[in-house]
Amino acid sequence: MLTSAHSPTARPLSRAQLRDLCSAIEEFNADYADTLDRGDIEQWPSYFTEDGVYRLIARDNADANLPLSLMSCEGMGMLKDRAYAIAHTEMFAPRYTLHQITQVRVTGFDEGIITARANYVIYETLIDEPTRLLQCGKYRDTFLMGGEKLLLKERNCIYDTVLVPTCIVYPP
Amino acid sequence: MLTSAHSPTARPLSRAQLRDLCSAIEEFNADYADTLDRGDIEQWPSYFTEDGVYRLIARDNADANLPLSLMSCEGMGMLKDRAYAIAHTEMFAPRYTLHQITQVRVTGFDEGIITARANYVIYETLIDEPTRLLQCGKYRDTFLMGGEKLLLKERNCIYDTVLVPTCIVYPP
Amino acid sequence: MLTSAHSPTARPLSRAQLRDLCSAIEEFNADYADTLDRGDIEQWPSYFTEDGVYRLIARDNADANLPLSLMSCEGMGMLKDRAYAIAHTEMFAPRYTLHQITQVRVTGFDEGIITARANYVIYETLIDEPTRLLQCGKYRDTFLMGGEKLLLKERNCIYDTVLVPTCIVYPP
Amino acid sequence: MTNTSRFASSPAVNRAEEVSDLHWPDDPAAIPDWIYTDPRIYELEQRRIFQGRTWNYVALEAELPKPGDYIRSYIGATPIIVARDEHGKIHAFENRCAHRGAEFCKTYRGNTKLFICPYHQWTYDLSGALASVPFRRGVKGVGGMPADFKLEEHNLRGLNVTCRHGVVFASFRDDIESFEDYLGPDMLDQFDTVFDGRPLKLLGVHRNTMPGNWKLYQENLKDPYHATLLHTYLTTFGLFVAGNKTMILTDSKGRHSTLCNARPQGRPENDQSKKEIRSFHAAMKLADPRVLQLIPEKDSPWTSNAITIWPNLILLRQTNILGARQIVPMGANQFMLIWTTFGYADDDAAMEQHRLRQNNIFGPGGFIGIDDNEAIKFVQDGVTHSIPRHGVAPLGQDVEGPEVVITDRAIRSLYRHYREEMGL
Amino acid sequence: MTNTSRFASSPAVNRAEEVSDLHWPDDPAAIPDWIYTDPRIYELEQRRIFQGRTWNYVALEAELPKPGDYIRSYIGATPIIVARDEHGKIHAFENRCAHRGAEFCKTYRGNTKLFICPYHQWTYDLSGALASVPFRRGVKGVGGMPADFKLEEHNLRGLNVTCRHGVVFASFRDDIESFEDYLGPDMLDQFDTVFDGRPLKLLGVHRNTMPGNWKLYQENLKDPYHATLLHTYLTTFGLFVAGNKTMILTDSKGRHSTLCNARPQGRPENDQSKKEIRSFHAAMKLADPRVLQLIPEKDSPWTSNAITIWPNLILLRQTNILGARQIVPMGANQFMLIWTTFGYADDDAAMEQHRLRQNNIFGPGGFIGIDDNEAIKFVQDGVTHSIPRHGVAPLGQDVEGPEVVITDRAIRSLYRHYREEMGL
Amino acid sequence: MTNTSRFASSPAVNRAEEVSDLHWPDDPAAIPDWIYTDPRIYELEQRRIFQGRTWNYVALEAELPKPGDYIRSYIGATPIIVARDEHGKIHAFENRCAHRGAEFCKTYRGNTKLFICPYHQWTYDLSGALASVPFRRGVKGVGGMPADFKLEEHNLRGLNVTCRHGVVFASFRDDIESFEDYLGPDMLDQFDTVFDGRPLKLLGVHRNTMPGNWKLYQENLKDPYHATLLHTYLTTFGLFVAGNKTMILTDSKGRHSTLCNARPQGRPENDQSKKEIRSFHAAMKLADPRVLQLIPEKDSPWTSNAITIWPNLILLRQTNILGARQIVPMGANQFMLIWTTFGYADDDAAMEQHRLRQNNIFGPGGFIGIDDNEAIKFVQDGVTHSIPRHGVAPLGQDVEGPEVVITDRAIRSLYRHYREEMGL
Ligand code: FES
Ligand code: FES
Ligand code: FES
Ligand SMILES: [Fe+3]
Ligand SMILES: [Fe+3]
Ligand SMILES: [Fe+3]
Repeated sequence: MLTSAHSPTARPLSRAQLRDLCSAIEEFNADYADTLDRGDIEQWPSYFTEDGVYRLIARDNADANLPLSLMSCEGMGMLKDRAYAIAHTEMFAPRYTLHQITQVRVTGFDEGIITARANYVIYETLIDEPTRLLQCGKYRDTFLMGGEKLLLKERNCIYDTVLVPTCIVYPP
Repeated sequence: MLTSAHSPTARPLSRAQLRDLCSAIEEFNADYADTLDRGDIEQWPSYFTEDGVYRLIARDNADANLPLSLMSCEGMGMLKDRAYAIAHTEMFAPRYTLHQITQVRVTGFDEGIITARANYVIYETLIDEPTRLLQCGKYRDTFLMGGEKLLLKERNCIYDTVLVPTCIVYPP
Repeated sequence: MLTSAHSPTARPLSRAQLRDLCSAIEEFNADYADTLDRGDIEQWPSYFTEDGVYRLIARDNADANLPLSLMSCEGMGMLKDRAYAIAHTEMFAPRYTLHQITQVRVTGFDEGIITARANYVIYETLIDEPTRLLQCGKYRDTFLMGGEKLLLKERNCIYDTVLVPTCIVYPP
Repeated sequence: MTNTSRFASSPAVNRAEEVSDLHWPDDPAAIPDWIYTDPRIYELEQRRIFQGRTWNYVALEAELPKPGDYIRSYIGATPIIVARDEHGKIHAFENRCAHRGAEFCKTYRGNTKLFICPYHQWTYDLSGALASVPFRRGVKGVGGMPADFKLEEHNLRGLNVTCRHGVVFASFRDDIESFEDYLGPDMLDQFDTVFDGRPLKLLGVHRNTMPGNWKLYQENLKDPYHATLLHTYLTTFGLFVAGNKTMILTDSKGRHSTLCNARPQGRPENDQSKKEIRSFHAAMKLADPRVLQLIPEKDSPWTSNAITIWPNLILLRQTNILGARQIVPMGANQFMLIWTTFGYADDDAAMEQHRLRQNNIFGPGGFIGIDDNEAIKFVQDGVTHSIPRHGVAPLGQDVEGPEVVITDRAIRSLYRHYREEMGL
Repeated sequence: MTNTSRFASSPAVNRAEEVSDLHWPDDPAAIPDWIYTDPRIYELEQRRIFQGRTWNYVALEAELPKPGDYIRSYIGATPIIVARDEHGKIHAFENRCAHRGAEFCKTYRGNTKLFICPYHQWTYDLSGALASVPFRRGVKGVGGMPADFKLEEHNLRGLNVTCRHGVVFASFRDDIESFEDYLGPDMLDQFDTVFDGRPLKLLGVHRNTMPGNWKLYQENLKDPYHATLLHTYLTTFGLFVAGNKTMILTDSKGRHSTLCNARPQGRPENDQSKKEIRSFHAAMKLADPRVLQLIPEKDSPWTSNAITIWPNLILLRQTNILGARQIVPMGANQFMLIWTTFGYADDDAAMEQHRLRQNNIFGPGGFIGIDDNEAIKFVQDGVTHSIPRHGVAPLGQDVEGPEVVITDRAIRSLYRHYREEMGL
Repeated sequence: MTNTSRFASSPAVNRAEEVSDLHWPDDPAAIPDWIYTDPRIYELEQRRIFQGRTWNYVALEAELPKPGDYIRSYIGATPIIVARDEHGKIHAFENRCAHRGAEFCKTYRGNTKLFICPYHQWTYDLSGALASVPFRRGVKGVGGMPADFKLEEHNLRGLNVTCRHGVVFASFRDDIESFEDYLGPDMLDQFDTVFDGRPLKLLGVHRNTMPGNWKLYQENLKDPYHATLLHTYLTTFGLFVAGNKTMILTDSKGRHSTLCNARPQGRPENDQSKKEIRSFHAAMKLADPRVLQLIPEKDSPWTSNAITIWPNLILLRQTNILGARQIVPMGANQFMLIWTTFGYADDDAAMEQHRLRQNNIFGPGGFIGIDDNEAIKFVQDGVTHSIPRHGVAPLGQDVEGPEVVITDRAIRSLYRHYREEMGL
């Protein structure tokens, strides 16, 4: 289950390898968050592989094994369609978002496929309104390591904030 | 005093050693938090040594040198008793919690005893209620390094959120 | 623009160098935050070079290229004057603050000058009031590396929380 | 229902009745701000509408398939429980202990034989009847309940329950027409196009808070004008376009409505009406069109049916998405939406996946959901902070036929009914 | 008290008096929801109860041992300061500057000779008397205070203060009986079992907000029914069990009460009453029993005394824990609890450590504290969101003796007193 | 202004009028708590003051230099837009769509030709006039607006606008005196010392919420007593000292005021008045004195002018800082401050840098801003939680001359005017 403990790793990694992978993912997440927090949504798909999958999942649905997602992109086409919609066609008040991503943890490594997790919190600020907590949750990730470069094969965002405040515009 | 600056280290550590210890503690804290945030409270004592001490301390009591703790476990017996009570006997509404642990800092190392600190924030989500900040504070830790494995000899959680919202069910 | 993507680095750094710089900055930020969160404001200037610059900038002013800062210190004199005023002459209710600094990212390195960024969130707690989010934003930093020791040549804090709750006493 | 003597109305509600200073404007197209902002109106709505002679959506049967299954739900702002007893019968009752008033059930859903209030362990069965109280006879022969204490006088407050084609509705009133008469023939027909009697399969539930008055959401789904203007995904891809074949139905009382739209094959040609639509993006193409692909599954002439059932349900069939949206008011300026998404039990894996994929359109992160949620916030911001006056819903005429699309007819008919029910 | 002309009552309070629409039910066991939810009742309570003829707990002397020591405290919702002057006398006064009204003291505790309001530096002594104002005579002979300005007419609003055995109580009223008469002989006797005159030692203070009406907390401690049902730690380990020797006292006015319980040696045998208690875990054992170990220290026949002193104090002696809980109302649906935990000054290190360890039972993170805090939230959730009616407290009879444990007698007697004081 | 029939006053305001239970104290120096805490007073202020015959600051022309430039602003709590049309004329109108009421503009500032409400795309020009509505004639000849629908009857609610020396003021009333008459000769003269007609340059804007009633901020700037006591930066460095040459002006109605102070060369000698000032730090020296350096730029005898223009503007010239502070009430106990900081268009780079540096003194992070913001919170905390009464502003005499510094004269004159306007 998506919210259960981390999957066993295929081949155990050395401390050093783990540390390197972990810091590489931390860098990846820092850039991922900065791209979104700048509102540069059309760059967002570039963090995924061609067949990359993105899902935003309410924790109660995950716990009940219900398959519905709040956002769901299967592959680059749907990732780009969502990015385009947010950038050009959806109507919403301008907003600032800020990510805090912590506790990045590599949970598996096999044949260049890395499984990892992290916690995220997103703050949202609307004009002349106080900053509020938009959502907090967990990333459950699968990365593809291509040389030095990491790409997301799959990012599942399991959010605790089941009662969504108004709506989620930018993907967490 | 628990909220004062960090204690001097016995023998100075090399940058590399510091970095390794720091990332090891970051992994430890990631697992510690994930265990609690999954609600798997009965695994919580396994992060401590047999004589491990856990204390949850209001910052105003700490600053005033008052000895009272909101939670206090001296050794594995009391750690397990609290875990059991939360898992089986205490009455509370189901809730999600999410930790964010940041600024892990190794402040001392001597004979396999590591002193470290970190900041934590915990978000709590009740059914059909918005996510709220439950508590923020500082870890003041002493770890025992047994080979690759770290265990807490002592974790003092000094919390800024002196005015506790309702109650603290899961130990921070 | 201060809120735009990160500047290109002069000479590319190796993964290992990047990692070392990054963890050095994380340590620096941990100490910086701990100093402020202990209320030890008069130590705050010691994190800067003699010609160090500190600015606290509302994101909407930054985006509109308006030069105004909420706080602005040009050099050690103004840094110390602000620290002294907070410690000795300004009138405000006692408060706890807690920083969370995440996503530290080295964005450039040249001749011992490091450019880096991070996200920060600050929680404020007043007596008999709930902890509240005081401000969230981004650090845009320039460090001077003197041997092992880092100092801030420039720290720009670009805050999302444009609608400041009451006032900002301690510099973020 | 039992121990009705305990169900006196609240002072808040009594005081809410003092609304003599509120005057509805004469212009039949005008809607006064105060129905969105005045807390007295909110209180009055709880009693006159949600606790009045209305059928309120509370659950899908698919959410509680087995005996002992239950879910938390709401009627108006009141938390309730919907449960299926050992005989398969569905009951609904208030989530408030008959002893000291605790909201005892704090889980989304579950399966149980008994509900035990944690405070003093009063224990209720799946029908909400009080089954036992501890120490009823005291200890050692002293204390405990009075000799004349009757369990059956302390049941949970039960609700009147009805089901149709797998959908559960409840009412605080026993003296109410059947659900079928409540809907009327046309709406019932629409209802049955979504719920044709086939067993349903629950796909998931989303919840969000909306910073606006709950009625703004009812209006939104009775407002074809915005549908063809605000939503690029509807206009550009022809899902709902003024030029399409359209039908707008209301029931005889004007409280329920349906917007039907027939999506043309392929992309709508760049017809006359496009010029007026700023949200129309002629150039826009989807990199992955599956999200909008229509897999024929009904012999309905319509590709979308947006059904509003007064007071708390929106039913939406759009392309292959099926969803129920439950409105839970939370004060004059906020409400909760519960989006229950489902398919049919006999969907194959591909069809289920298709519905899940298509659901990107709706919900609090959906291409269309975001537009509407934001628009409703904008309206509440406006009516809350500007100088109070009234808005206008002047489009179309009340006598026009169902095919007229640029009309506020359904909004005006709703408020005629609303004023009667509220005595305004 | 001084310049009483300045203490006219507020419009809010005046309007709060218009509660003619509120009717208390006839059933003597019934408690109406509106006492927990109506803001007018909350306002009225501030004036009739907390500002009325009541003794309110405000501090322990051990919190301000030395001259110049002070702490922030509250009566009802009103912030006050409790200070010890240079002669050792304890004073209490409002934390509101007599000039423009600033709440000038913003520290939990401290030591000072003078209180200086930061806004314009009006300066008060430790009795709350205005000592000086800057520029009283202006500058260069012009401006400043009027010639007839009298410092003594602008003191901080002083309170009537009394101390007993190291506990400080205060009242807004001078025309009030002595604290001893206020408690009455039985309660005074109970009070003295906790405060036997030995000097106390402060161990620490915890604070939490409770999402409920403040009276629910008074009820909770007057409710032996829940004590023996809700709390596994009490029932399973025999700290409070219906089967134990028990006594429930109230004062003659019915506003104060004590629940006494005598814990049997070792673990309670699996007696009759256990069957009714779902919270009883026969199998449960403690890996470290020190938290429950009873170190005999009093010749009292009781091992626990839960004393409620109207309106804002709960005193608890449980095993070797000693604590005072101060209730600070913060609106109809919220209050703050201040848990002050202490021992005796002559405790040795082991006994102090024992009390600290045992305190895991209580407080906002305590094994029992969590149960109660959650239960009170459940009740407030229920009475706030369900259809307003009344709860029932029917257990036992008003004429029964103090040994009857399964009874709501103390709750009913409280509300008889409450209705008199409130004129409801 | 247009379609005034739509601008009936709100029930909230109607009910707010029922304040007959509020009695202003007889003592002319007394100010009752309820003007800071009662929501009815807040509602009444919106109508009688902010929507009454007042000129409200809404923008600097420098914020919208080009045709099509606009900013969001407020009058009282009402969101408005200030825009410059293609002819360079400045307009102000409510940020509320004339259709269903959406607050359609959600950006701080921008440039546009048209304002398009997102919900149904009603489109307004830069004067707030309704330019078009989509589907006005329906589709295929049916639906759409009634034949008699007139665009000009659905303009945005326009405001009466006036500009002086680059500052934009607006009023909901047309029947109001000119801005010059509104200020009166003395205040106008003060206004012109800050705004001497030279073009301005916007340096930036800060915003913060203040946990207090908005009038406390007006008082703060009419209160020389606190200025010379609270602010170390003023007292220690002689920026505002009782001993300095000072002038306190009010207009004939007593609603506007100016505090002028002439800072002596160098540091103020340790004169008599220092003894009374606890905030005076004789020892304090600045490591970098540039923040306080005075660069002569005006032939004014004063180095600081603190001008309060009723009801929503504070103008501050201090040393070389120039700033406008706009007050936006947000309920009885909160307001927003918008700090607009500027220089002159002809400042050289060094002067601009100097102003920016000096601005460390003011704003929500300024050496003086922090003092005041905290002090105002303290007062609101006090009047909110203590027993309602009244504060006093007794300093000085109403007949004294403008040179008297230790006086509350300007505060008393404000409240005489306030009572008239409010009918209290
Ligand atoms: S409140 Fe439910 S059993 Fe007492
Ligand atoms: S408010 Fe206290 S001195 Fe003025
Ligand atoms: S609300 Fe503005 S166009 Fe309809
Ligand atoms: Fe819509
Ligand atoms: Fe209890
Ligand atoms: Fe000031």
